[in-house]
Amino acid sequence: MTASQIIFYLISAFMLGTAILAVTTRKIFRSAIWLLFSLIGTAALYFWLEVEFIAAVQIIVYVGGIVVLIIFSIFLTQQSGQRMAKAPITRVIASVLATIFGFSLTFLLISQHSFQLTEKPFDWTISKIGMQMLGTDRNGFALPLEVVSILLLAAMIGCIVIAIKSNPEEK
Amino acid sequence: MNLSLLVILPILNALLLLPFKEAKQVRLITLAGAVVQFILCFFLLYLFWQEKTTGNTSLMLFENNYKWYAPLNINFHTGVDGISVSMILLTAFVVLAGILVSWKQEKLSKEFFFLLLFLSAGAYGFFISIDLFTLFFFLELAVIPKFLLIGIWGSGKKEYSAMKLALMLMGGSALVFVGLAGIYFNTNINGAHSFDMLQIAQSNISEDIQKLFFPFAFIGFGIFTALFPFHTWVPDGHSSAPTAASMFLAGISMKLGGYGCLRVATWLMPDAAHHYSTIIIILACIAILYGAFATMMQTDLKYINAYSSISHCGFVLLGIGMLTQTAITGAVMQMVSHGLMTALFFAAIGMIYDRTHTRQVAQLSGLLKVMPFISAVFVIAGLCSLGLPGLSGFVAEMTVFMGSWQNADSFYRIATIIACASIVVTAVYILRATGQVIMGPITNNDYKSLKDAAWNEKLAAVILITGIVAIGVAPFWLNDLLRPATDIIMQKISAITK
Amino acid sequence: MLADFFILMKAELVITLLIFTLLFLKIGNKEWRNESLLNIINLLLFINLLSGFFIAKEGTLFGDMFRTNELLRFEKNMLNLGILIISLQSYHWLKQHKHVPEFYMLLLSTLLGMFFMISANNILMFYLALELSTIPLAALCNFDLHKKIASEAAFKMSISSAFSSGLLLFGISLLYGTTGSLNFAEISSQLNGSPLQLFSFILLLSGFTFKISAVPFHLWTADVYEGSPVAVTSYLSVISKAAILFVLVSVLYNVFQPLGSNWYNMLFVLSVLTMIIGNLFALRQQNMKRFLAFSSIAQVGFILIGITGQSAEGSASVIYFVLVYLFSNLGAFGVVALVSSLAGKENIDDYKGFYTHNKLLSWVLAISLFSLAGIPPTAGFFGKFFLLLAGAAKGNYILITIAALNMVISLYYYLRIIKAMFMDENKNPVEKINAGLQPKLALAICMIGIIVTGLISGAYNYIYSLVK
Amino acid sequence: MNYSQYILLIPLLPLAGFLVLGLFGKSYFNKSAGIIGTLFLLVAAILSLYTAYNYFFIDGKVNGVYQSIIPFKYTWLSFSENISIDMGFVLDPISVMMLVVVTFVSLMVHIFSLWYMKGEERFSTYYAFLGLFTFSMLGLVISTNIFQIYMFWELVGVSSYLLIGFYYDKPSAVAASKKAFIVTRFADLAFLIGILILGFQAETLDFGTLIQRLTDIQSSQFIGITTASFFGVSLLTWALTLVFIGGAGKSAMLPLHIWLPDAMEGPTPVSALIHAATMVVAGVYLVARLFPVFHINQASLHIVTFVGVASALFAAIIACTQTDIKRVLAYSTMSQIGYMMFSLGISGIGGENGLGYTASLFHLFTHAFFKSLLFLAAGAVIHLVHSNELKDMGGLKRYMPVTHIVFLVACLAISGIFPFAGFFSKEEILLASYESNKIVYAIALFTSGLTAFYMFRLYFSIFWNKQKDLHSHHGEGNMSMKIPLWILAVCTCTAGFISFGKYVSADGKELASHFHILFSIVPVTVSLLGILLAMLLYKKENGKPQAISNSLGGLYKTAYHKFYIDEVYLFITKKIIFNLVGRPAAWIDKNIIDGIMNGIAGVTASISSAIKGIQSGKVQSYALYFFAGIIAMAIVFVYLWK
Amino acid sequence: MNEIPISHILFVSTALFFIGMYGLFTRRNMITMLMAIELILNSVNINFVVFNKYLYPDKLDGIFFTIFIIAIAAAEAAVAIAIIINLYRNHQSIDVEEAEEMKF
Repeated sequence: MTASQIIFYLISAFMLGTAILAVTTRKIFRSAIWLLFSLIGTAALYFWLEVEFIAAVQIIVYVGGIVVLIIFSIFLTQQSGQRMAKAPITRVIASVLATIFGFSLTFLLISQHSFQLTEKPFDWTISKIGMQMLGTDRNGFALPLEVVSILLLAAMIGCIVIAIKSNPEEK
Repeated sequence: MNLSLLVILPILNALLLLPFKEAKQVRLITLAGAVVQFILCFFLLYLFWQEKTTGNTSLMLFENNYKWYAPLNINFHTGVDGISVSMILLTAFVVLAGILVSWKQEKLSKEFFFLLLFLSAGAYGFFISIDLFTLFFFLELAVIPKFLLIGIWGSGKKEYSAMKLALMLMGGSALVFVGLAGIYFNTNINGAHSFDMLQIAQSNISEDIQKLFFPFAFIGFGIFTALFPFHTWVPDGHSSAPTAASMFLAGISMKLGGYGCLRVATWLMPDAAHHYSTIIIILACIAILYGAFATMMQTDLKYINAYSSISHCGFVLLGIGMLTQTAITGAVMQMVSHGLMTALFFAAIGMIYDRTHTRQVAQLSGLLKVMPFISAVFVIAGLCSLGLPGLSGFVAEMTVFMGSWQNADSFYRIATIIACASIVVTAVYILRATGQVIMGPITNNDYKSLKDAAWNEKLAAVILITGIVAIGVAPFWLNDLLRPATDIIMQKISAITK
Repeated sequence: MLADFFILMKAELVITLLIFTLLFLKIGNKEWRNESLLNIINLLLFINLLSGFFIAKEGTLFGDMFRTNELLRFEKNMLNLGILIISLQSYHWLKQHKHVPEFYMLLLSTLLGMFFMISANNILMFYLALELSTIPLAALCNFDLHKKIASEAAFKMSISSAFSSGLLLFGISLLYGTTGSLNFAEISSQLNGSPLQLFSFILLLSGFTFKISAVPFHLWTADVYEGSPVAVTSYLSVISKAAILFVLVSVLYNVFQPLGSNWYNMLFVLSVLTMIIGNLFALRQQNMKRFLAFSSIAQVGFILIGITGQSAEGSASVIYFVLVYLFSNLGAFGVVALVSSLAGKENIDDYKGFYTHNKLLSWVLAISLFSLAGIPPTAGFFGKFFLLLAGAAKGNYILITIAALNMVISLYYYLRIIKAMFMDENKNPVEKINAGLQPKLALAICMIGIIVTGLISGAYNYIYSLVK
Repeated sequence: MNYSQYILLIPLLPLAGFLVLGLFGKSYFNKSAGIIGTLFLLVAAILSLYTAYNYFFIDGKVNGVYQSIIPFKYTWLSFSENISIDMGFVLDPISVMMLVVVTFVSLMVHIFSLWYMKGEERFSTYYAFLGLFTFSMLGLVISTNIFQIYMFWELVGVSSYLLIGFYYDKPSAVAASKKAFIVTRFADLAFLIGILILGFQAETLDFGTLIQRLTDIQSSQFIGITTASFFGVSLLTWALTLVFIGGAGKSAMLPLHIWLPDAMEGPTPVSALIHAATMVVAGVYLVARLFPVFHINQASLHIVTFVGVASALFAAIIACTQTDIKRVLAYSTMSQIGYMMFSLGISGIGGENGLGYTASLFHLFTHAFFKSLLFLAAGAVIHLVHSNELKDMGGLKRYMPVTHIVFLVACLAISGIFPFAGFFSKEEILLASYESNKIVYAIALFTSGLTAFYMFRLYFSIFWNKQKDLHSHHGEGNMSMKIPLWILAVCTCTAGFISFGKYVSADGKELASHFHILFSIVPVTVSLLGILLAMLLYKKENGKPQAISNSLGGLYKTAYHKFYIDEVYLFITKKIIFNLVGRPAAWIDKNIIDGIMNGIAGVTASISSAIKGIQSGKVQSYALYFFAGIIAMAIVFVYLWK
Repeated sequence: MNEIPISHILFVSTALFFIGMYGLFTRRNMITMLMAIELILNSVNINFVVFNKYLYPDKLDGIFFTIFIIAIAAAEAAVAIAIIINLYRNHQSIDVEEAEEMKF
């Protein structure tokens, strides 16, 4: 077993472990933290995969953005120390069964599929990504970028309208 | 003559009502329109005859074919043969009488007449359609007005009845739809599917396909014409409906089913018709006898007539199931006859109900003394129902019997005998009702001051009686009208039976 | 090249322009009165609609990511029309609302998303457009800001759609893994029906059917419809569904044609389930919006039948039905919106005796419901007929029979409303509603649409020629 | 002779009377309706006498055989090339004879009713119905087509219904009319089926052709109908039996006679016309019409004989016990028709063998006169005493001398006393039966004695016996009452001298009248004995009849209750048909069939309610369902159903 | 590098996906549900990157898809959180079990 392999399994174990903790712990703040670790683990996986750009984006957007957002909203809506209520037991059982079954089925399908691995090198560079991101030709992603920008604008407007604190007398 | 006029006129008439508010204006306009339509129908008959006497032997006359949904090969194809003409005449009679009978309609009269006209447009459209799509369109068109008519202006458990009627009829048309789709996709006219009955009749649908789709079409249409055991909408629907709606329902709308069974199911799928004729006959016989016996036990006049309609419509199905020319002619005659007769019956019942506010046989008696005209109408309708010669019922039933008997096989003969037996039961229930309601001493003193029919009611009754007598005394004209048309249907059937 | 760009993306550009106009209106200093603002917006929407009819071209842009043609243009015009109708009929609700420009910005951005989705020629574009048309919608659901059920609806909407897009994404990733491309045409050429591909396709399909709320992916629908403002509900049930349906048809017919026999079976099962479950639930509803939600679920079942046709007739009938459905459902929602915003009543029981004071509105609702039920002479009849006919073309008469019988069940609950309005007695029926010009206009458009699109075959024939 | 110029007027005039009076009578000429109706009929009667004269004496006979002449025929409804219903007018001996009888008796009744029905509220309606009946009856006798006869058969049935129920506010009249119609309708059902069999096997509905084909044993039709069998009996027998049942229903033969006594609820002139002289003999007429075919199928003819004899005897026995004079007359009618029937049944064709046929129709002819006379006279009596019951009558000969005389004449006629009409016809019947079947003869003879007994029981009870108090003393009546009585009485006295066989015979050839003085001694003696017995018992009031009836005990009671046949019918209809068929049918319809339809709706609703839990409002459950859906789809579509 | 079979990496991503799903099914707090969604999206991202790198390295489709998903995830989270906050304000609870006013 090479070091690379060991690292992979460690990262994976870390990622999955924290993910499981994130969805099972009953303290909401801890849950957020475990999520943070899991996301960092994912970023680590990207590093291991040698797509550092994605790893960076992952850390910036997820860790720096979303998790912070979540933590803020936790502060806004909850006493952080409180233990969360448990889900009904039937639902838990059903969920466990569903996820395990779903997982086995999915993984069975994936593992039975023979992926045609190539030996071609995966060469990406930031400049290549940048060029394509703004390109309008065959491999350009300018249009998606524009769409996402509109989406972000709309999301922003939506958030403002909904979350803005309206004056009580206007009710 | 452009047959579309027959549809357009009532719809225009209905639309014309919209700006008016007064009940008087509304009914006058409706009546005027109906009279024009009535005349138009006779004009059609005249033209039809002229064409036929000048030797026009084509299957459908006054054909008009407008492209409608060209990609699906759906056309607005209209035309009439003798059967359609007779049905159109029937519709004209019943519509005119129905409008006259509901002359005094006060509650929401504009809506009432609007729906009546709409319903009649559906019936006319149905009978002139050659294209199956158009046919189906008009078939369904006629359902909802009935629902509203019963639900809004009806009596008794009207909502239940209206709902039941609408659902069962829609169920019927759902089955019809499957049948039609089956026919459509199994025709191949120059590489395209077709809804055109004339084209379908010429192309031969394979027997297996026919066997598959015939039941759909037949049962579907059969529900409209009270095929046993799908007849249960009939008693409730008829009895809850306002008079004119009952007349329309029994007089016209049940005929849509019979016409469809004949035109669509039997004509287009003769192999299957032949294959299933035994079942049809058994069901028809059950309907005839069972309907008659069930009628015997009814205590409400409208129920009596409704159940007797089941029995009478059984003759229609019997005639169709027998697959002989005479029987089929008889079936059509029975449709016409039953349409007129039952409309008359309902009119009479409505008139009685308007005055006495009851339809319970047990509560009525001796009406002959106070309202001789209405009683006479009632008796005439009853006599027609039990098949008195000189009235249309006799002609129709006898033609069916004659035609049925033509099948030499003993099964058919026994079926015929069973069907014949109903004439006794019919006599029993008609005479029971008549004896109780019309005859006997007046038991309720309130009835002594009741008025006889008003002019509009008299006119309505006279119109219908004229039709009944015209067929009863001189059936040959109807026979001559129908024979060429049934000939064509028979050509397809006899090709199989030989 | 640049001219091409403007012409081909005209619809999207106009919408974007509208969004930014509104943005500047909002940011600007002037305080607009809601009424005048609404009239301006309606006018703009009308111009937007008109603009769709001029100058068109076929072609692709952005390296095959975006495509347009006559059919897509027609579909976009339909959506434009729909949004205009919705805007007109929510006049009374918006009049009192604080965030009119925001409402329209969000609405239009979802519309933009739908346009991109319709025009998408790339699964990434498709996904992004889908999200663009979904995420702002979740915000829109919450636009009755102080109603708890609105928030609840919005939350359910956002979580459900996030979950569904998670599954969809997983499917897309697997699809990408098995085909190696994001471009529709290339994906199509790589499909071979291997189990993993089928699985990914199922995930993909579930994403679609979630949006059009086919059973068993429909559960969010009713709750969201009930809780949202009527305008949003009608938008959800008509426009957003319509857009997804257009895409679904084109994706299934063009991209996943190699898996045709597979998805035929799936749609068969889904449509049967959808019709039956939709009908069974619609039977028991008391709230008008919720009722319409289930009825629209049932409608989707019928639409799926049309899709199973796998022929030009099939897609033509689906698009045609969507057009009809747009008029019919918006007609119904128009009345519901009026009653809801002016009389404050949303339950079916409140509609008892509706006919006593509101004759015209009753007829409008009745005709719309008849059209939904597929009763002639309304366009709904033609729409349903063609759908079923298209479905029957494959010879699956079992499906057709089930569908035809389901139409009977559906008739029952539509008639229930009719019965309530016309037949039932009520001591306190809804008072006379003064609809005002804009909603009346909207209803008039719907009525004309319902009558004309059916009896006059032009619409269908045109769609058919486009599809062909 | 060109009959076609006027012949149609004979049936159409009464019809015109019906239409005119029916549509406008009530409003415009209620009072004069009687005159109008009578005038219409007078013309018709004259025309038919004229026709009879022409037919019998001028051009009916070709080569010594009476031909059937068809002056008018129109295809009314054609079913196929061969089978069509034709409306025609046939002239042959029996139809011409019937024409005369019907129009003549009808005319008498019309005239009589002018007095009898005077002041009735529905006077014009009454005449309208009479017109309708006369039209239908005429149509029946002139039928060229077996279906035509069926149509008019039904029409006479309905006219009879209308007339029986004329006093519609009397529940008993309503019930009687209903019963008459339904019972005969039941018989008509058999008739109809018989027609269907005959018509289709013979491939024609035309009488002439039908008889010709079915009597020609070489014809394919004959072979077809005789070889085909159903339950081991040949179709021909079936058909004829069924046709006969039809006839038996109308002619009130056992066991379908139950309607006839009740039918006496109608106005008495109506009973005279319909239920004595004309309609009830339609069955006889029908059998006579088809006689050649019956003759070739002896089995069915035996049935005719048997039923005829049984009815004759049975009715006579009951008649002896009844106390309602109209009922007595009704049973006597039934008995006499029984005579006619069995006379046909024992007859053959050709020469002497055909005596029964001739005798039967002769009796029909004479019976029409004396029985209508009896009824009209009875009507006069009832009019006077306002009761039908014998116990209310007695000693009336003082009050109504004319009635008394004519009644006596009629009684003598029916008892078969020389020289009254009944004597001749009855002697011929007895002779014919004597020659062919001794048992029949014996029963007939006994019945004849009974007839004399009960008729004179009636006569003596009404006109002699102890005088009862009369509440009204408005005399016997005016000329319009007396004229018909006199005319009929004269006919009763003279009709017997017509040598009937010259005109009517089974084969159309002349049949010399047989008149054996020796033979008639026995029957006349028997009749005289009957009269004597009646005289002893009823001429003066005494306790003997009561004593005799008491001593007969159960037998008398049974006869008095008409052998309980009514009760049997009542049981069958009320208990079996209504309770075991009608009620279950209605119940099944309401509960099972309708129940299933409603059940479908109910099941749908309950399924809907059962699955409502899916829509729990919990978004996580939704997600679970969502995912479960995907899994299910994946399993099904990836693995199971590709 | 290549000594790790692709299926192992896919195992990890799939597992992450289902862990997220489990969280979504069972967490009663709305915000934690949102977190579960993030896990799901993450697993998809891994898939894309892996497929791109191992199977189709000539184009950068997977990479781009991942980038866009991350952007969308942010937008989605933002809107969802806004809604949750609004709900909290109106209702004082973000327990999903209590958001079930509309049902059946």
